Order: sequence, then structure tokens, then C-alpha cells
Amino acid sequence: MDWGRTQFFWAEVAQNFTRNAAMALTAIGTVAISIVVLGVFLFARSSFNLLLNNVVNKVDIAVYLKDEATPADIDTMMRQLRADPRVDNVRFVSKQEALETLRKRLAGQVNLGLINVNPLPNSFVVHTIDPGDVPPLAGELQAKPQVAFVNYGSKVTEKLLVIRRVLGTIGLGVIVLLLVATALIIYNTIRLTVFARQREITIMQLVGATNWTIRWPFVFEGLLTGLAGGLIGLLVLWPAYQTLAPKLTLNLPFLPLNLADVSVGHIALELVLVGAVVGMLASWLSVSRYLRPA
Amino acid sequence: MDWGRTQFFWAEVAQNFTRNAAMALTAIGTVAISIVVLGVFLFARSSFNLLLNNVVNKVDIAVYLKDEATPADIDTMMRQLRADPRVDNVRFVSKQEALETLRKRLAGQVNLGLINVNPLPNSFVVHTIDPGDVPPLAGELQAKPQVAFVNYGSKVTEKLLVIRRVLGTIGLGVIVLLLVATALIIYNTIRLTVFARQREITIMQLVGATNWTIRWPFVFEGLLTGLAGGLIGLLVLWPAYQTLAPKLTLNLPFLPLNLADVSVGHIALELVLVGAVVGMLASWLSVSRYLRPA
Amino acid sequence: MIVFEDVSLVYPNGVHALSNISLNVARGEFLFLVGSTGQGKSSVLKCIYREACPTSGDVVVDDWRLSTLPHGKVPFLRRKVGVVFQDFKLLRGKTVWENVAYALQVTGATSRDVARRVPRALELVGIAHKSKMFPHELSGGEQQRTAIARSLVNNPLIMLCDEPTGNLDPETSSEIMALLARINSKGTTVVVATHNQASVDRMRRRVVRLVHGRIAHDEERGRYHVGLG
Amino acid sequence: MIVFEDVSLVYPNGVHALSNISLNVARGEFLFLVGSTGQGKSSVLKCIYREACPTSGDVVVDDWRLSTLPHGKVPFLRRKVGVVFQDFKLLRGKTVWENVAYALQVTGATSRDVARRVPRALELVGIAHKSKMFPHELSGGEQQRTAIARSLVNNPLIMLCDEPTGNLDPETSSEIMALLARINSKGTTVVVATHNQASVDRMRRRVVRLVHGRIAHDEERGRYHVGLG
Ligand SMILES: Nc1ncnc2c1ncn2[C@@H]1O[C@H](COP(=O)(O)OP(=O)(O)OP(=O)(O)O)[C@@H](O)[C@H]1O
Ligand SMILES: Nc1ncnc2c1ncn2[C@@H]1O[C@H](COP(=O)(O)OP(=O)(O)OP(=O)(O)O)[C@@H](O)[C@H]1O
Ligand SMILES: [Mg+2]
Ligand SMILES: [Mg+2]
Repeated sequence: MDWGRTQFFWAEVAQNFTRNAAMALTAIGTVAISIVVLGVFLFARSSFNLLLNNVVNKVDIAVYLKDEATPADIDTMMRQLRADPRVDNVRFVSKQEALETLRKRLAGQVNLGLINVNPLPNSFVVHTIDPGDVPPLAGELQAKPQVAFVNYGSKVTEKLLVIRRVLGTIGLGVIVLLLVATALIIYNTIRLTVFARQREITIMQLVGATNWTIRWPFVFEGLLTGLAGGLIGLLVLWPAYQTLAPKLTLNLPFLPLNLADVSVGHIALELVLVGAVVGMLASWLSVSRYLRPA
Repeated sequence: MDWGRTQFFWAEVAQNFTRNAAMALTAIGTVAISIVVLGVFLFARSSFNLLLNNVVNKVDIAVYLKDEATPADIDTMMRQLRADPRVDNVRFVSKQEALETLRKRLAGQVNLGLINVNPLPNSFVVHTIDPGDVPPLAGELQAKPQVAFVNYGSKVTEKLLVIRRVLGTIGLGVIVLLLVATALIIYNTIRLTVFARQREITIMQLVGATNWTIRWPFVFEGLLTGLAGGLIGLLVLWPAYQTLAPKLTLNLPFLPLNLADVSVGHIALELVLVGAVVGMLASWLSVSRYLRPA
Repeated sequence: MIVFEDVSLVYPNGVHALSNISLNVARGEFLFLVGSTGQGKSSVLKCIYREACPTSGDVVVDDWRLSTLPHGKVPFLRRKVGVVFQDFKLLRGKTVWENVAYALQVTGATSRDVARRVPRALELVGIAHKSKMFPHELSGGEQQRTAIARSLVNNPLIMLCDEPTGNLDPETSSEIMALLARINSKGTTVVVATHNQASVDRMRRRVVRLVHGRIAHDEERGRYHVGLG
Repeated sequence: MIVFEDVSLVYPNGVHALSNISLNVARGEFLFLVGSTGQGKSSVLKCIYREACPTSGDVVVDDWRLSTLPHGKVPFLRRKVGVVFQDFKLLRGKTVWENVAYALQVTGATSRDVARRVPRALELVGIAHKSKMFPHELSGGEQQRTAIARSLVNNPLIMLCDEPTGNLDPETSSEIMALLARINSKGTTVVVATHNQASVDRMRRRVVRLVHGRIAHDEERGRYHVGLG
């Protein structure tokens, strides 16, 4: 591209924007709105996934040992568990420790004087790296001769795992729906702006412009519209995030939700990219429709 | 309105649709997409609220009685509780019943032979109508002389109540955001379709049409665009709901989520109304912009 | 019927289109506006149907003083005035029939009236055979005749014709001019802005020549070249 | 240069615009297309720059057989042919200068070329003083002259002018016709569809009369009314 053509190209793009300002602004506005909605949901989904993972992560396996198990047995088992790649950490809870805990828990509810023999066994508390490993590992441990009983709140854990899976699928579905909706809305919007310039496109063809000469400025305009919409969307989202996120953490201090872990920068980049790419493609497709030979 | 004018009006509306079919369809498409997104979230929000209410509703107050309390005392208290308007139902759990339950719960974990005295008290299990009444009622009961100890998992309950409040606020915020976004997107879309007919509007004015003569067909067209978009949106949402809702219930059988309780009809009505009203207003505003005296 | 009182018109871009025009067109008069291109003929007409508002001075049309005419009355002014626009200004989404009918329908005419008067207008200008076509399916002259039919369909008090024969052959031009004369003879005031020397010279009506937005010459029974060397 | 081989054109709406037209326009010829309104003048021109494709027969332009011309080549055909459209077809978002420049820029002209040739074209038709105006700020004649400037700015092989003087006064019309004659004398083939009897009669060039889409008369050094009673 020589200098004259580059200049021509940019002048065309600039004219499309400034001389159809109302239309260009309307399109940018629509893109910005779609991007804001998309951004809120990308953020909500990330936070929710984080929260769910943290909750599921709290699941432990309690391994109650038979009273017959010798300290040596316990030691061996402890080392085996520590060596297991699935295991995050292991803690030994002695009979005495367990009774103390129970006493504290029942204080006030129960006549503690009545508990004078220790009915509780020794136990391990095992935490896995991936909560999905909890059920199989619990099964293996149950099979060991020294183990009396394994408890990992199997029902709750399995429920949590199912919930994580189902909500993960729903979340993905919703994001896909929103992405498609955003793309279609941007496409339709840009289609309408091109529609209004149908006559202009025909004239350009009649005075000898090739399809590419006509198309490029439109495509670039679509790109800029998408980009501008995306950036404006971010300009709305950013202060909202800055003010609302701390409030959320403040109101739900007990939830294992660390919003700082949500990769906001990543989401922002995605949003601007979505705007720009969809804007460009939308222009391309819309213009091409009017460039087809009659 | 005489017959000639009515005919004229309808012919205008019909012409706008059929002779700008591509544009009309694009606008209807955009409305439909926005309505689908809005619909998914109205449904998600209703389901989620329902779920959260059901979970919070599971909160009970356990009232442990002193061993000194006579059967007469217990009877009086029972009657008082039943008469309390905040109380949904009350169940009496005797020492023996409590021990049975504990035995069952600890079976396998604990050497049951060691438990030969009953350390557990008599108790009431109280369920309130509004979970918000749990903390104050628990406080009142604690003050009674016959009561040893009141337990309602105070921490969990308070957390659940906070979560319900916070998520309720977020849900409302999101719905408002979506409503505003949907409205603006529909407005912008219709604005663009009117934009493309700016020249036509000017000509109509020049041949002596009053602003109302020009405006009415546009307003009605906007109404129909919104209505059509809303109905198409429903046509997409309905089968999706029919196939996905049962799957959801099937995958999460343990959640207290009865999707049949979500008022789907109500949501559908809202969606179509939003489409129609916003479409109409959008046309009105858009046309008025071009009807202002130069 | 139409009075220009020292009218000047400066467009927003700073072009002085009209300067101190004073003109009096009596009821039932037939007036040719001539002048080479860009001298202000269309601008004079625009001031009458109020597409343009004089920057100074005032225009009175049928006792309506336009500077004080409320916006709501403008459509009613325009119904008194049938205009053939230089660029036709046909509604592209409507057929020939519908374009002509529209000007009638907006006045609240009954459908019976519409069904009676539209075909008559189309016949008058010889475009009835194309009544179901859309403007883009018409030749230039056919579009022009549609515009003429629309301007006269509701029997306006005043007809303003801006270059009504620019796309018509000499024979059709003569017919259209004859039609305008006939309409004029029934009492309608007619103002025609034109470059059509032959018609002006043949008809010998009042001719006003504009030069640089001023009235350079005004002659009863004039010729096209009146006021030129 | 331009050869019509038994060309017929039926528009999608069923109108028979052209029937068995055979015509040969030599390189460097000057031809008037006349005929009353709706007889097919514009349709003939449309077949040359390929806005319309003949339903049967074929058109050859500068050795390009249009029926087999690939779509990608059409823009290059149109760069050889400068067209003054009957309805001007100016780009409303561009100023006079930009409208004229556009036809040059799309051919890949350097900005130096553009800066040199656009003002010259504007001077030629006498519209240079309005170069920064947008089409809607121009009078009818000024728009027409802009359209003429655009058609000649890139020195086309062929110029097609559809009613190029319909909005111009007789003096400007003569100037434009003289300009076309001058362009023609440098070797450009010129075809003018017109109703301007005075110009046709004055210039005495080849005149082709269309009646109902057929060639009714074809005469060297003809007059406007050739072939009519
Ligand atoms: N809307 C407008 N905005 C700015 N300037 C205008 C506008 N319309 C016309 N002009 C300018 O005002 C002057 C008079 O224009 P007008 O259209 O009245 O001329 P005209 O006599 O009708 O010419 P023609 O015979 O070419 O139609 C011209 O210089 C023109 O450029
Ligand atoms: N795009 C079109 N679609 C359908 N019919 C058309 C189209 N363009 C022109 N026609 C018809 O074809 C015939 C010839 O039209 P054309 O435009 O060639 O006439 P013309 O000789 O240029 O007339 P004028 O002098 O009025 O410009 C007319 O009857 C017209 O109605
Ligand atoms: Mg004019
Ligand atoms: Mg023509």
C-alpha cells in the first residue's frame, strides 16, 4: 500500500465515523451495553466457580482406626498417605484429642460427668488435592485391615461434586448463550448501519470501486466500533467492580471467596477482543451482502 | 377514526414491515435475542431464590430442656409454642429418642457398649415460618427457666440469612442491569431502523403530513417489532425449558429445588410485555427526534 | 396570495442565497422564476412552503405570516401548497399510486375520495399505466410526472414547480405546461422555476429573473431572456 | 468502441425496455440518444456500464464482451466509462471535492494525481467555488455539474451522459455541450441521452432516436426531431 492509498483508506474510515456520527454512536452504545452484560456474567461465573471450588475443597476424609492398630501401624500408614500423590496433607487425631473436641462440642447440652470412658477411636484426617479423588481414596482406605471405618460425609461430598459439575455446565451454557447473543446483537446492529448506506455502496460500485476498496473501510470501521464499544464497556465495568467487589467481600466475610483471585485483567481483555472481532466480522458479512453482483 | 383513516394507518404499518423486510427482521431478531437472554436470567433468578429459600427454611431451633422440667412444664411450653404465630411446627424429642438417634449415627465409629448411661436431655425441635424469626425466638426461649440450652446452628443460620440478603440484592441488581440493557439495545436497534428512513420522514413532512400522522405507524411498528421479537424469544425459550428443566431436576435430586414452583407463565408474560412496551417507546422517541422542527 | 417582504436567506453554511427579495404574487397569477443555476430559484420556493425560514424579512402565504406560524400549522400550510420538487422526493417504499395517494391521505381524505382523485391525477400527467411501479423502476421522466401528479392531487391553492420539465422531452414538456396553465385558469396560483426557454417564450407570462439572490427583472408577459443582454 | 448486438432488455418487473437494439459507436464518435420519456435511453446506457445486463444479445465495449465479463472485471470496465447519471448519484457523505476525488482514488491514483486533477475537473464545469460543500447544500444545477466533473476526472475512454443539462440554464448547457465536444475532439467517445433540443440542433452530430425500446432512426449530423413527422 503506497502512501496515497493509505491516506485514502484512513480518510474513508474517518468520514464514515464523523459524517454518520449519530449512527456510529448508536452502534458503539449497543456494543458497549452488550459488553457490560457479558462482563458482569464472566465475572460472576469466575467468582462463583472460585467459591464452589473453595467449598468443595473443604471436604476431608476421616479415617477411624481400630483400637488394635499399634503405633507402628499408625506410623507406616501415615507415611504411606503422605507419599500418595493425590494427598494434600494428613493429620493424626488421637482418642484423647477426639474426646476433648467432643466434650467442647457438647458442653452445656449434655451432662458431661456421665462420659467417663472414652468411646472414641484414633483417626486420620486426610485432605486431597483434587476433591474428585475423595471417594476412590476413601474406598481404598476402608479396605485396609487397621481401619475400622472411613467417613467423608460421602453424601455431602458427592452432592457437592454433582453440584459443581451441573453448575459448571450451566455456567458454560449461559456464557455460550451470552457470547452468541452478544455476537448476534453486534452483528445485527452493524448490519443496520450498513443497511442505511446501501445506496452509497451501490454508487461506489458504479463509479468503479472494487469490492475490496469498498469493503476495507467498512471492516475497519466495524473493528473500531467494536473496540470502542468494548473499551467504553470496560470504563463502565471497572469503577463498578472497584466499588462493589469490596462491599461484597465485606458482606460475606465467612464465604471462602477471594475476589482478588478472579483474573479481572483476563476478562477485560476477552471483552475488548470479543467486541473488536465480532465488530469486524459483522461489518465484513454485512457489506458483502450488498457487494454481491446483482 | 373513520374507516378510510384506519385503513390508511394499517396499510402504512404493513408497508413499513413488508417493504423493509430485511431491516424489520433484523430488528425483530435483535429483540428476540435480548428477550431470550433476559428470560434465561429471570428464570435462573426465580429458581435460585426458590432454592435459597428452601435451604434457609430447613433451619430449626433445638431447645434442650433441663432434667428438672416436669411433663406438665413440657406440655405447657409445647402449647405456648404452638400458639406462637411465628412458629410453623413443634416436635418433642425425648431423652430415649435422642439416644437412639445418636446410637444409630455413631454405629461403627464408636464402641457403643461403652455408652450405658443416657447423657442426653429432652428437647423440642421448633420450625418457624420465616427463617428470619429464628434468632429472636431462640433468644426468648433461652430465657425460660426450664430451658438448659438452645441451639439453632446460630452461625450457619446467620450466614445463610446474610447470603440470602446479599444474593437477593445482587440478583435484583443483575435483573435491573439486564432490563436496562435490553431496553437500551431495543431502543438503539429501532433507532437505527428509523435512522435509515430519515429521508422518508422528511418527505412525508414536506407533503403535509402532521407529526402524528407520521408517528403513529412507526410507534405501532415498534410495538409489533417488540411483540414479535418477544414471542420469537419465547418460542426459543419454551422448548429449551421443557428439555432442560427435567434434566436439571434429575441431576440435582437432593436439592430442595422444585422447578414446577417457578412461575414460568408469569415470566413469559413479562418478557413479551418488555419487548412490546420498549419497542413502542423506542419508536416513539426515535421518530420524534426527526420530527422536531428544523 | 404570496408576498415576500424584503426577504433574505443565509444558509447555515454561510451562503447568501437570497438578498432583500420583495415580491407580490396575486391570487391566480402564473409566474415563471428564471435565472441561471444557483441564483436562488429553489430557495424562493423553499421559503414559501417553509422548508427554509428567511433570515430576515417575512413571507405571507394566503394571509398566513410564516415567521409567526406555529410549528403545528406547517403541515396545513403545506397542504395548501402543491410542490414539484427539483429532485422529485418520491417515497421509495411506495408505488406511484401510493405516492400520489399519500399526499391526499394525510389530509384525512376518505378512501372514496382517494380512489376517485388519484387515478385522475395520474391520467392528467400520463403515468396511469405505471401506477403499480416503485420509483426505482421508473425512468427519470416518469418519476418527474409522478411528482407532478402528487403535487396537484389535492387541488392546492398554490402550485410550486421546481424545474418540472427537466427530464421531459419537448412534447411532454409542452403538455405539462399546458396542464399547469389549465390548472391556473381555474384559479390556482402557479409558480414555476425553470430553465425551459421554449416554454417560457411560448407562454408569455410574468417572468421574474433572479441573479445572485436578488430580483434582477420582473416583467409581465416576459420572455426567458428578459433582463439579459 | 461500443457495439450492441441485437440487445433486448426485460426488467425483472416484466417491462420490455429494449427490443433488438443493434448499434455500433466508433471510437471517438459523438452520439445523441433521443426519444420521448420512458423509451429506453437510460436503459441503453445502463447496458454499457453494466448496471443492467441484456436479457438477450450482447454488448461489446472496447473489445470486452460484457456477457462473459467476470464480475471482478466490472469495476475496471466502469473506470473506462465516465457516467453522468440522470439522478446524479452523488455520495451524500462526501463534499463536492471528495465526490470527484473518489472516482479517481478508487483507481489507485496517487494523492499527487488527485490533487492535480480534481481541481481541474471542478474548474472545467465551473463548480470549483463549491468544492467544500456537501451535495445537499447545492442547487440542482450545481449537483449536476459535480456529477459531470466526476465523470470526466479520470479521462475515461467513453463518456455516457444521461440528461446532463436537465437542471442547467441554456447558457450553462451550451458550455457543458461545448466541453463535451472538446473532450470528444481529444478522442473520447461520447454518448449523450438528452431532451435538449437546442443543443442537439446546434451541434449536428449523429442522432439515434429510440421509440418503445427500438431504434426508430439513426442519422449522421441529425436534428432532435429526426424521424418524427
Ligand atoms: N441547503 C442548502 N445549504 C446551503 N446552501 C444551499 C442550500 N441550498 C442551496 N444552497 C446554495 O444557495 C444558492 C441558491 O441555491 P438554489 O437551490 O436556490 O439555486 P437555484 O436557482 O434553484 O439553482 P438551480 O437552477 O441549479 O436549481 C446556491 O449557491 C446553493 O449552493
Ligand atoms: N429498474 C427498472 N425496473 C423496471 N423497469 C424499469 C427500470 N428502469 C426503467 N424501467 C422502465 O423501462 C422503460 C425505459 O426506461 P428508461 O429509463 O430507459 O427510459 P428513458 O428513455 O431514459 O426515459 P427518460 O427520458 O424519462 O429518462 C420505462 O418504461 C421504465 O418504466
Ligand atoms: Mg433549484
Ligand atoms: Mg432516462
